[in-house]
Parts: sequence; C-alpha cells; structure tokens
Amino acid sequence: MNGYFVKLPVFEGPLDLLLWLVKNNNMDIYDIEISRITSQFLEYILASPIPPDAAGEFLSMATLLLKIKSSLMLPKETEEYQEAVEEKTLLEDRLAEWEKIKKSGELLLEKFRGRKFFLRRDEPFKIEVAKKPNFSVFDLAEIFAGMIKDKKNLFETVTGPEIYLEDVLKELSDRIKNHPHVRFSELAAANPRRLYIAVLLLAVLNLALKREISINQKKPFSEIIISRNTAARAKRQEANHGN
Amino acid sequence: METEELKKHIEAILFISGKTVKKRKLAELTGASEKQIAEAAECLQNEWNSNHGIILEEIGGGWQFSTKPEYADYVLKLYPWKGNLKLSKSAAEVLSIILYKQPVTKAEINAIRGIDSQGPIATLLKNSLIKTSGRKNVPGKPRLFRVSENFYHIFGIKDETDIPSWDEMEEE
Amino acid sequence: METEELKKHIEAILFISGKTVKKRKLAELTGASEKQIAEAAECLQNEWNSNHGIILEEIGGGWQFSTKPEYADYVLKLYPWKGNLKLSKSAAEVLSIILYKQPVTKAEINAIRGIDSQGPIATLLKNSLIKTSGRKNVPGKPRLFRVSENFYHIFGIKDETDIPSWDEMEEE
Repeated sequence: MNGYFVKLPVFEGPLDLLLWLVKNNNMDIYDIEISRITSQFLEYILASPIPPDAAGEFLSMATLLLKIKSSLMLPKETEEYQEAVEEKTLLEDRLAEWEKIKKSGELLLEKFRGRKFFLRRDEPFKIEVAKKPNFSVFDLAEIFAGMIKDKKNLFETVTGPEIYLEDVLKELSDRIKNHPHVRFSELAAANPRRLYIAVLLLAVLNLALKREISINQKKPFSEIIISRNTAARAKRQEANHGN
Repeated sequence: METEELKKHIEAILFISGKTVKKRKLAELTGASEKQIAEAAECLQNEWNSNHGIILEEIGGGWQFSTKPEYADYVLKLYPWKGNLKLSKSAAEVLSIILYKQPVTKAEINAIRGIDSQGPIATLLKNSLIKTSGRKNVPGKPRLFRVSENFYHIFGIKDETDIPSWDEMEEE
Repeated sequence: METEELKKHIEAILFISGKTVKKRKLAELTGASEKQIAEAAECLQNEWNSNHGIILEEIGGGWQFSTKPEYADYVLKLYPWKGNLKLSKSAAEVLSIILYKQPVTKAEINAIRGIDSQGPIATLLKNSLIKTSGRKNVPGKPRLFRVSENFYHIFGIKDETDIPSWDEMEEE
C-alpha cells in the first residue's frame, strides 16, 4: 500500500478523497491518470471505514471511475471511448471547482479565527429613547395620591336596603321629564354606591333601548350625557293621536 | 486595573449590552470595586456627554448608553414600529400602585383599585415597565411586581431616591 | 451638514443599530452623500480605534461598532452565547459554495460537494450565516440560499472586493 494511507485525513466525500489522491500523486488536476486514481480510490474505500451516511456517494464515484477506466481502454473511435473522455473532463472540472471551494473554505476559517472576538450587539438598543410616556412620574404620584385619598373604593361593601331597577327607572324617567339633558355623574352622585350606579346604568340602557332617551359620550371615561329623546316622543304621541 | 483600562472595559460591556448594567455587575465582571467603577464611569460620562452622538447615563443604579435626544428620531427611522408609549388611565393607576407599593401582588393592586387589574398588568409587562420579582409568602404564593429598569429609563429617573413622594404631592 | 455634526449622527445611528448599517442607508438617514458619509466615518474610525473599548469597522458595505478583541472576555462573561459559534470545515466549505454561487439550492450545493449537505446547511442557518431568499423556478420549487448580513460581520469582510474572486482562487 505504498504508505499512501499513513495518517489519512478524514474525507468528507468522494471528491474530497479524489482531490487528495490527485495531489498526493502530483497529478495535474486537468490530466488525471484515471487507471491509477481508480485503483487507489478502490483501495481506500475497501481498506478504510467510509462514513455510513456517505457510503452511497463513495460507491457511485467508484462506479463512475471504473466505467471511465474501462471505456478508455476501448479503441479511440468507439462511442464509449468518446463518452468516457467527456466524463473524465466533467470530473476534472468538478474536481477543480471542489479545490477552489476547499481553498475558500480554509480562507474563511482563517478569517473566522481572527475575528472570533470582535463582538457586536446584533440588535437594536433595548431601551427605546423615542418611547416617551404620555405622563410623567409626577403624574403617577398624583394618580396614586388620588387613589389612596379616595379610600371609599377600598372599604366599600354591598349592604343596606336593596335597590330595584323599577325604582331607578321611575326616578330616571321623572328626572328626564323635567330636564332635557342630564349628566350621568350628577345622577350617580345622588347615591354614590357601586350597586346603585350599576342599576342606574341598567336603567339608562333600558330607556335608551325604548328610545326615550339618547346617550352620548365623547370618549372612553368621559362624561355620559343623557338627553330626552323628543323626536321619538313626538312620533309616539303622533301615533297615539292617530288612534 | 487602572482607570484608563477600566473605562474601555466599561465601554465594551455597555455597548454590547445596550441596556443598563448595574454597578455591582460591572464590578463583578471587571474585578474592580464599585467605587472604582463609579469613578471610571463618571470620567467616561464627562468625555462622552460633550463630544458624541451618544451619552452615558446613570440609570436605575447602573450605567447605560443612550442616544442624545436630538438623535432620537433615528430610532424611529431605523425601527419605525417603536412609537410613543401610550398608557391608559387604568395602566397608569396600576403603574403608580406598583411604583409606591412595590413589591406588590395582583390581589393587593386589585384591592386598592377596587377592580380587577389583569389587563393593565399584562400591558405593563408587555411594555417592560414592570417585572415580576419573586413570590409573596402567603397562601397561593402570588407573584410580586416591581417597576423595571426600563421604567427608570423611560421616566428618566436615576433610582428610587428620584421618585417623588406621593405624600408631598398631597400637601401641595 | 458639516462633518463634525455628521459624525455624531453616524455614531448615534450605529449605536442604536448594534450591527452594520450600509453606507447607502446612512446617507439616506442623514441626507448626506455617500462620499461625505465615508469621509466622516473614516474620521470617526481614527478617533475611535485608538482610545476606546469599541472600534468602528467597515463591514459588508457599511459601518458598525464592535468591541475590541481584548475586551471580549468580559463581554462573554455577560453574554457567554456570543462566543459559542464554532465553524466546522464542512460548514466553511458549504458557506464558500453559497458565497460564490449564490443564490443556490441545496441540490446544487450537494452536486458541487458530491455529498449531502443537510447538516452543514442547518448549522449555518441556525447561526444566521446564511439565509433563504426565494425559491428557484424549477420543479419542486427548491429554496435558494444566500449569505446573510451576519456573514460579513463574522468574517470581517468589508465588501465584495474583500473576497478573492472565483477566478483568483484558481491562480494561487
């Protein structure tokens, strides 16, 4: 075995092995001696463990080499000989290309080693300078002070006389008869307990559904204005009159 | 490590981090004392804050690089999805409770507001204004909330001593 | 914009980004010409590269800040995963194929290597050294691969001229 396979490098694939054999034999990559290469290639794959996932590729390369080798022994005029010459040229081109890729891979590895410790953040600033809140920390203090002062929130329990929707509906109807526009907050202020406010809200929705009133709120959390729905009322009176 | 060298270490660490690195952490990484870190950082701050597009800021008990406000527009141009932070009234309330009562559980927040605060808490977490930090040793082991480092940055306050007292607010 | 001011703008943009910003993008953002950008950046480079823990680098057709290698240890203590990238010989080879033949399909890569390249391709994708970019209009519509922005950073490549051309590879 001519000492070829002393300290064998690990070959990734058949081209890798082929290139190594070409170099080791000091052959010209564009003028491979197919018969010598073929026998060495076969010796290697018979003698060395081939990576199982690449066995197919090694074997198909061996087949190709054997085919070229045998065809090249035929007379030059034969079609097989011509085909084999073409296949040999194709193989040499592939090998030349592979050699360049290997070289460039080595170059990249070299660059990589030199660059390993140039670190960058790789992402934008976590802290977003443009993200300005719509209020300041002083506003937060004020909000908190307001909540703490307003302690009734904290200790409210639902006890006392029950509140009935019918009663509140009647109250609301009476109120609206005399006042064309009423603020929800005014109504709520009459009995600032959560249960009352909840029932009041139901009453308002109830009358709105019957089109007795219309309700208006400019934006969330702003005042709710309750207005007597004169148009609807007029319409109904008209209808009654007709009867 | 001498100050000049320490300064370069701090620069490299703060640049890669892109957010606040605590004094303690800087000391731990470089092997310098917190006092040395503070000295080097102040030194860096003087150099940086006069001549560059970026400044070094002391925020939330540590240091960080920030862009000068006049260059802040570039953040929006480079990353247009980062808009202004708009907080709802309820989120602001929850945030103020966490700021003044931290560490605080959701149940405690709910008790103060008289209403469930799941939504605002989720919003604040999503915007990294608050963080969870441990659990309270009561039945159910509820999570505790605190304001985050990002909170300090966004509201431009250095550390806890920079938070206005709400009692003072009341007196006004 | 005069150069002194332009320098600060470039600093701010590069700090915000944390990775390469192309010359063209810098020009677009600041309203300066690419020539002015290059001048200001070279000027900045001289200032930065002597006295700081971070340096300004020309990478992938743009500019970026990186830490100096001598401070990497401290940064890696904070972000250990940043030093985790390992590149095998086969990954480097697949990367070379993609670099010179891009956009390229897996089948084309396999043909050049004479062996299946699923493993190295997955590793390169995971490490953001390559990216998929569209599909080839052949039966099966296979995905096409290109090198990514990160590729230029990892290998410290200024621009295309910084890579030996395919023909030059042969001459050596």
